[in-house]
Amino acid sequence: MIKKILVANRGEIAVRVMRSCKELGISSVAVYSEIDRKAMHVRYADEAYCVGPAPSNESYLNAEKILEVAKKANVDAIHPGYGFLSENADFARKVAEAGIIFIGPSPEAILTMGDKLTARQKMIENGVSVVPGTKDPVRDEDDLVKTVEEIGYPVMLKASAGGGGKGMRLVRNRDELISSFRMAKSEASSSFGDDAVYVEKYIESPHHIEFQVLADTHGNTIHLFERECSVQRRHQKVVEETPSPLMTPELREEMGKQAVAAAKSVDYVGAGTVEFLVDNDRNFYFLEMNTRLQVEHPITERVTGKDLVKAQILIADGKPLPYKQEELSQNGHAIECRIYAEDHQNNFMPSPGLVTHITEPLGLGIRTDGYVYEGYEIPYHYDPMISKLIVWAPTRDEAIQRMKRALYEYKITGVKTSIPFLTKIMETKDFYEGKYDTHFIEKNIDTLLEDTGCDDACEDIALFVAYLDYTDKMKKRSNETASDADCVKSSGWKDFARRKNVLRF
Amino acid sequence: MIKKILVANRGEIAVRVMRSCKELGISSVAVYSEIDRKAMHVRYADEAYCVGPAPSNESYLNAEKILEVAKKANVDAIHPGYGFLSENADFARKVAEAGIIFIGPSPEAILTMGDKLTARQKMIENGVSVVPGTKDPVRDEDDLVKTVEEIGYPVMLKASAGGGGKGMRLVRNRDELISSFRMAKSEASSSFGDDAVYVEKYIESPHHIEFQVLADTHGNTIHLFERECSVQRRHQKVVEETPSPLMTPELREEMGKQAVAAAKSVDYVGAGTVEFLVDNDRNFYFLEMNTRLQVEHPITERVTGKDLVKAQILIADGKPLPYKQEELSQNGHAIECRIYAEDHQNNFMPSPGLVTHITEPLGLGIRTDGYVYEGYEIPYHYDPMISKLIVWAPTRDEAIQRMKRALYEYKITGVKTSIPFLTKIMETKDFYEGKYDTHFIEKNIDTLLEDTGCDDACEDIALFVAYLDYTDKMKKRSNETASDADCVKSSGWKDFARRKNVLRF
Amino acid sequence: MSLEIKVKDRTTKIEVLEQKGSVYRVKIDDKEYELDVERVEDGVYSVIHEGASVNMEMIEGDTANKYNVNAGKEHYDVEIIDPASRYRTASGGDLEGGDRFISSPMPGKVVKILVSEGDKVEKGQTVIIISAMKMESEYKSVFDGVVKKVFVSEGDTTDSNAPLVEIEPAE
Amino acid sequence: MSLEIKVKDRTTKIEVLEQKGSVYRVKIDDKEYELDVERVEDGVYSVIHEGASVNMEMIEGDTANKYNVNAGKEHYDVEIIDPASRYRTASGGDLEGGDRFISSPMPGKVVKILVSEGDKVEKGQTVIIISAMKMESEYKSVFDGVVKKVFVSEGDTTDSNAPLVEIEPAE
Repeated sequence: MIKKILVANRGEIAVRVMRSCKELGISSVAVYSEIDRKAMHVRYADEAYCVGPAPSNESYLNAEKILEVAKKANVDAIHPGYGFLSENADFARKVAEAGIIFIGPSPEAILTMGDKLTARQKMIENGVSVVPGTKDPVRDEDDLVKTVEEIGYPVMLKASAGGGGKGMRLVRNRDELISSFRMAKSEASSSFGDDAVYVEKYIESPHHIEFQVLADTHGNTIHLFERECSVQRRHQKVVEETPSPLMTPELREEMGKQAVAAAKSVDYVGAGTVEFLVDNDRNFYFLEMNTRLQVEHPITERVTGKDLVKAQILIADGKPLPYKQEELSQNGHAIECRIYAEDHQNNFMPSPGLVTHITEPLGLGIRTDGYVYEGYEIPYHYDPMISKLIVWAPTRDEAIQRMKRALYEYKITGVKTSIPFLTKIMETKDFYEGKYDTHFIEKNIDTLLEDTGCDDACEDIALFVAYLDYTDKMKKRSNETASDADCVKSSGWKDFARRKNVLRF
Repeated sequence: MIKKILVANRGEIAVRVMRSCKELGISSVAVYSEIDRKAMHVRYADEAYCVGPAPSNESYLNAEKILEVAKKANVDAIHPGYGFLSENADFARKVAEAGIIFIGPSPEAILTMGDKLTARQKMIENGVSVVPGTKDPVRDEDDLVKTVEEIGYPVMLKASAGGGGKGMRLVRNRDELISSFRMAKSEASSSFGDDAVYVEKYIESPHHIEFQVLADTHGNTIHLFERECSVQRRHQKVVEETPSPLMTPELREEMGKQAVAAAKSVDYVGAGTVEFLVDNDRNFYFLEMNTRLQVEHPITERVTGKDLVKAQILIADGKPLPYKQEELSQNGHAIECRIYAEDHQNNFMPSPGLVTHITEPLGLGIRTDGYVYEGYEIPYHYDPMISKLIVWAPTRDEAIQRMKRALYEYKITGVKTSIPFLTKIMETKDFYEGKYDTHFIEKNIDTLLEDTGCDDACEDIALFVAYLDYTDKMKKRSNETASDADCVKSSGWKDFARRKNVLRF
Repeated sequence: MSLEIKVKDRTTKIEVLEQKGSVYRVKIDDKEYELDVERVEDGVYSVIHEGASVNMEMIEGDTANKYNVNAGKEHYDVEIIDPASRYRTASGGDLEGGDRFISSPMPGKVVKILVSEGDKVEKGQTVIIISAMKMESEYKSVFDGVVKKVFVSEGDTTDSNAPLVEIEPAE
Repeated sequence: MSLEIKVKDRTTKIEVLEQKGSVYRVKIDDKEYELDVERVEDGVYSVIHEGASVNMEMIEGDTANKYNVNAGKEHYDVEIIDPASRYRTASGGDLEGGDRFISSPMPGKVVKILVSEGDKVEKGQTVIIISAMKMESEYKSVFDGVVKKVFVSEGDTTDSNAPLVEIEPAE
């Protein structure tokens, strides 16, 4: 039986995994980089060991060192979280070779799903829909016409050697096909010295919808319904929700079946996610499978009531799944907002630094998974995501209202965060009507970045508070200068940090 | 339509009500006493008005002043929360007379349920079980035998003029009856100069189980199942859970019916709670009806998924209940722990003061309803409850594990809290086996107060950390003494507060 | 620097042998420890000892040299015996005779005074009742003695730690 | 004390007429306000203005006299024009010419330097690329000019606000 788990990760996911360990009475072991000594996962764990300097490749990606700690601390299993070593087949193999349970699928499953072309081939063999197209170049114009007619318009012509939009042509009908093909070839030739062009179905208004799957070592594979993840910026998910506003019971059943088929095709074990592209007509295509826990798993937990990390541990321990497909249902609606330390008004620049103050939203239907605390300095070496805000309500409308309320309550000072940007998303018509696809942020970027001014009085008050804070600060600082160094230190983190800056400049 | 609500309360419940207002797009108006200027409900509200000095009777109980603010702020309705004016029929009447909606039942319903004897009579008339007994004195020994046989053993003989245990006799069978009756009479006579004695059914192993009811102005009255509240100290609830471990589907149905009948007997409107005593044989008796929202309402919200404050507002607005009895069900298990600022090792003495640090528990299945924040000074004028911790899980076992995890995460420094005491409750055999009644704390008090020592190393570490903190503090303080007053102020709340203390002593 | 610290009935001596950044090598009575101690928040410490991660919260007592240490489920009342008596001197109060003065740790209202000046009192006898946070607390004498002074009247509002009643111990 | 404050394109003058505890009577340009302002937490203020409860968070900018004020959904970049220039003098830096120095608000790693000393640069031209938190950011010149000094090399780790490149504006 698993009694001690090493969590090979940091940040919110490390803490989240340890929470489930604690509820199961399992000891948790943290690993940390030198800069993370004060990080929450170190404080939360029962044991903690330093594995190297701040850069990830010298610490959280240092498989050898992590394995060494695992053996020294005598752990039964390793949970990789997401990111870092979570989809590293080599690491999974080494863990197993050391006689330790890797909480995740087999190295073979990781490898197969990690390679796009192999995965695509595997899906085709197992009856899972993929984006139609030829991965081989089309040379002949008659072949092209035939192929495109099989795929159906619109299609995208792409240069095989291509990239950066060069040699790409969107073709909406037969009339444009041949001329576009010739232009694409000529452009490809002049750009890359290779005129090979292939064809792929063009998905208009693509929705990114994924299915959560769980598979045990006894041959049971189930799905825990979908997550809608179309609110993305540069392929980075920003808001997720479940159920998807686009979903129908029929589509859910069909996609769920294919998600299970995808998992079974690689003898998948553990928790995984099958990602699909879905168009407005509800055609769906396999995109990829993530062979680990996802950032957005909490919304699935909230509507199904299941603890996915506990399920992972149970499965890794060789237990059969404690619930069957037909026992699962979706109760109400859940939305997750990812809180980043970033400045959306300045090109979404990351904003690490010292967190001087946090107020977490509380009350009915709110879950936060975070790891930063007051006085914690967010390091610049890692991901800028500092917390996840998950709300639940019986209906989607109420969930959106609740999310707005929670974002209003969430106060983080010291660093800039994506909270105001997320609030704008909740207020955007396309979002609250549930009519959005992966172009949503791009399409609405002007409104999303717009500064809603308040009335003059509100602006005047802001000015006065700035005035008060400033004069107060100046008064303090001149006193500090007059007194000794120890006193300055005792006047709190923020002043101390500022002093450092001042001296550095 | 209700667009603006005044919340005539403070603390966590004021904030909790405002949260639902915000989600409904309703403006909230706070009232506050002079000492509460920085309290969370003032910060949370859209508007805030001072209504008097710190003592409750000069501020939160000052009906005239609150009504004045309500008129000035032009509110549509007043939500009284719990405590303070929430069960004051006179206040409810005045609010209505001012043309403002009182979010609660009619003054008549409040009055009827507020008087124990009237309520008892009303229940008897409406077929709701009450604790069997004679409220009139029994004079004749033959009458006594007959009455007691109707009630059934065991019974309690009580002096009508009595109090403090004098003239009270527990009678378990016929043999003891007459001699006990004579002794009770003689004791009553010598103690109070009045030998009148009456009989009441003695409830062994009493469970305090209550039913949440909701009634609209269209004649719909439903219940939202039970809450088990037997973990009490001096009639103060400490832990509540739902479902009750004692409950059966049949008992639930029967009690639910009587709870609805109790509400209907007074034409109840709004959210209310019908409290019952239940014995180990699952006989149940009406205790009283609370004509307001209860502290422990969140556990009902969690298993039913319904927002009770929103329901209250909807009902007050004249809308019909949006759900029917048969649409409601209990999903999983919820437990609430009340966090008090108190020192359980020192006779549960309240421990107000400056909160220097808080870490709220986060993650799956956790809800906290609080109002204190870092740097907030808990005033000694009001209730010492600082927050409510509510957990949910699919099963009772998992909910207890989760509660233990959440209590482990919950860190409040500066004041002593009931967190360690609550942790002990979760670990007590009677509790986790679900076999407890209102004698639980009394029965287990020794274990609950016991100090679980950890090993020597742990104790030594504690000593060393105390040593470090102390020497660091002394170093700072001697520096402060050397510098000017402004600098001391800038060195933070805690030192400032301590300085005050030092000067006072 | 070496200090004596009292916990329960035990008095220990603490000596820091070496410090490198946050890592301390210390001697507590006869045992040596290597402890990585970081103050992560106000009054909150993260300690790593031979791989074990331990969290400690320091709740200051009535005086600066007293702590209630919260180490998860365990609580220790710890008192630092500081030979330099820096705090006591700085405070100006007569803390040595602190028990003579009955005081309440929190502000409150005087509900009832059960003694008068000159009254004899026994150890454990309730002297005064203070109400705070909707609860009444009884304050008792910790020794046999005589009431020397009553500083407050019934109905008074009192500050935290303000002296309420002074009792002179019997010889 | 009266100070000038800049927000967006507007420069306002603030004058405190009267202060009673937390209640201030102030004149902002031509308007008078009575504001009850309490600092409730570090950088967090509660303001009551004619009954309206408003919360403001003050996020300090690159220099002490700059703030990003968060008032719910609204954000203001506010700059205080302090005639005493206390901060600037205290800091010892030449903030008046701050724009000459390209710097990153956070520590990071120099990915690429696109200019050399002596190069002419145009307004908006990318000068250096810094990587931090898994993201690369381009830093551009804010005026036409000439690269006077490059303080760092590719691959260097840099501190927050450390000067990276100095550009001398064209006349």
